[in-house]
Amino acid sequence: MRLVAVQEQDFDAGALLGRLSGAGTGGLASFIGIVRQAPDGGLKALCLEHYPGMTEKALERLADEAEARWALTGCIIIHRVGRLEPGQNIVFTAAASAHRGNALAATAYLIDQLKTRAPFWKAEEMQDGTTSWVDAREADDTTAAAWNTPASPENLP
Amino acid sequence: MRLVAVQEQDFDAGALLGRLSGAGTGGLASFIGIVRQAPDGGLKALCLEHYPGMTEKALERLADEAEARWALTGCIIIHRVGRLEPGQNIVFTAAASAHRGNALAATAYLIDQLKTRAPFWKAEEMQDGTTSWVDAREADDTTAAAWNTPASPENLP
Amino acid sequence: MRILYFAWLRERIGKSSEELEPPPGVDTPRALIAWLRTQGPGYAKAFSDEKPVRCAIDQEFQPLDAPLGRPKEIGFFPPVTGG
Amino acid sequence: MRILYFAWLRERIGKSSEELEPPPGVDTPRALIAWLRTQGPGYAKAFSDEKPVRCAIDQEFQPLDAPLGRPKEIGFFPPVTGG
Repeated sequence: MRLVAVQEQDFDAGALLGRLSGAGTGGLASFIGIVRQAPDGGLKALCLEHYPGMTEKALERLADEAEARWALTGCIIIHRVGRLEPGQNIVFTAAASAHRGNALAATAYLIDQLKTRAPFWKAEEMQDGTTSWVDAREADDTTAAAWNTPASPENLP
Repeated sequence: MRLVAVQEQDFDAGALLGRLSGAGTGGLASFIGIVRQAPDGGLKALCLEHYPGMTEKALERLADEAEARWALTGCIIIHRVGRLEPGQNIVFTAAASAHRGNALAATAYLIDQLKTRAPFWKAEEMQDGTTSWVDAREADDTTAAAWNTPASPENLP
Repeated sequence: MRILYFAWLRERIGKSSEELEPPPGVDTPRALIAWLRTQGPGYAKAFSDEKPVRCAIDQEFQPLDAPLGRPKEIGFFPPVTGG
Repeated sequence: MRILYFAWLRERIGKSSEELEPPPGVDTPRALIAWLRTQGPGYAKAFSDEKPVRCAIDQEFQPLDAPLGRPKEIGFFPPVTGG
């Protein structure tokens, strides 16, 4: 089972997980990214833009990589675009495998790689009326790159 | 939000995830363990027994540890007992945090620790009519113990 | 004290729990196992090999050589296999 | 070729895409940026600093010094911030 989508509407995590629960699956891991309110409560919404066509190709490639690396029985990547308020879902990654370690590692891989290798851009709309583009985080590059080192996380619990 | 339960009935992963999606949560990770059919199709069911009272205490302690270690905004551990057929859910762990790495690590921690530190026992009921108790896996001890080493996984992606 | 048995220990002994008063000098789970072994063939079979036997004293995992104290409850079981 | 702009590059240039035929000799994204910078104040502002500019040639990420070839489509954008 493979599902990759870029969409404005919300996703139903329970229904998506149900679709991954097939023959041979022993473990099913998932991650949901949610719009987080700023500590000062100042965030009104995130506006997410993407590169149609390229995004889908980039996400399919991440799914290919994860399936090949962890012998998955299925995986899902869904990313929302448009205007999203605090508390709303942004992104869903999930992976199913015979063994729990593979499902957990692949789920983390998908979200870590997506952050640096899929063409999405966030702007923050603040309560005070200002809007600004979010800067890329160097930590995300470091995290994504660590999957390519010899001590990469799939060798760990 | 904290929920720990041992129960015969199934759980609704979507509804559970919804309960973890609160203020301050930026990432929400989960793991579902599913009864896996044996490669030869010979498994009829798993029968899960536990130590009432002790189990709940053990799971609450794991939740305490995860919340303290990863600054969680919430976590859930649900383990089913009784007779479960291939394809059915056994266990659910989930963790919510401001940051994705914490949610992912805590979710993996909860399932890894549960496997060696909560008093559950599985018996396999086979299609040929035989039943046998499942042996503990040494790999589970190694995986659970690795969380206590200096290079423990929360320092990695 | 209340003694509980789980999984194949329960099956071999033929009961899931019982109230027993071990004799003086039984001061560790291992000593309790040695005494239980003398209580009948089911016990002898269940505890023939101590290696795969684990225990909890008042619902806390303890090594077989832990001081037994005066617990309300002691459980014997094989290594856990949940998850 | 079709050129696409995203995020603050789109805002500064004032359009999300356009068809342009750069002059001969524009053989890398970096050279294309240098030429675009001469096409008006919006372009000059968008591309005043190349450092935060990333590109994709025919929907594949490429360094600014990659050979441009004869692409159907080239996209310019800041570092990605999805997830």
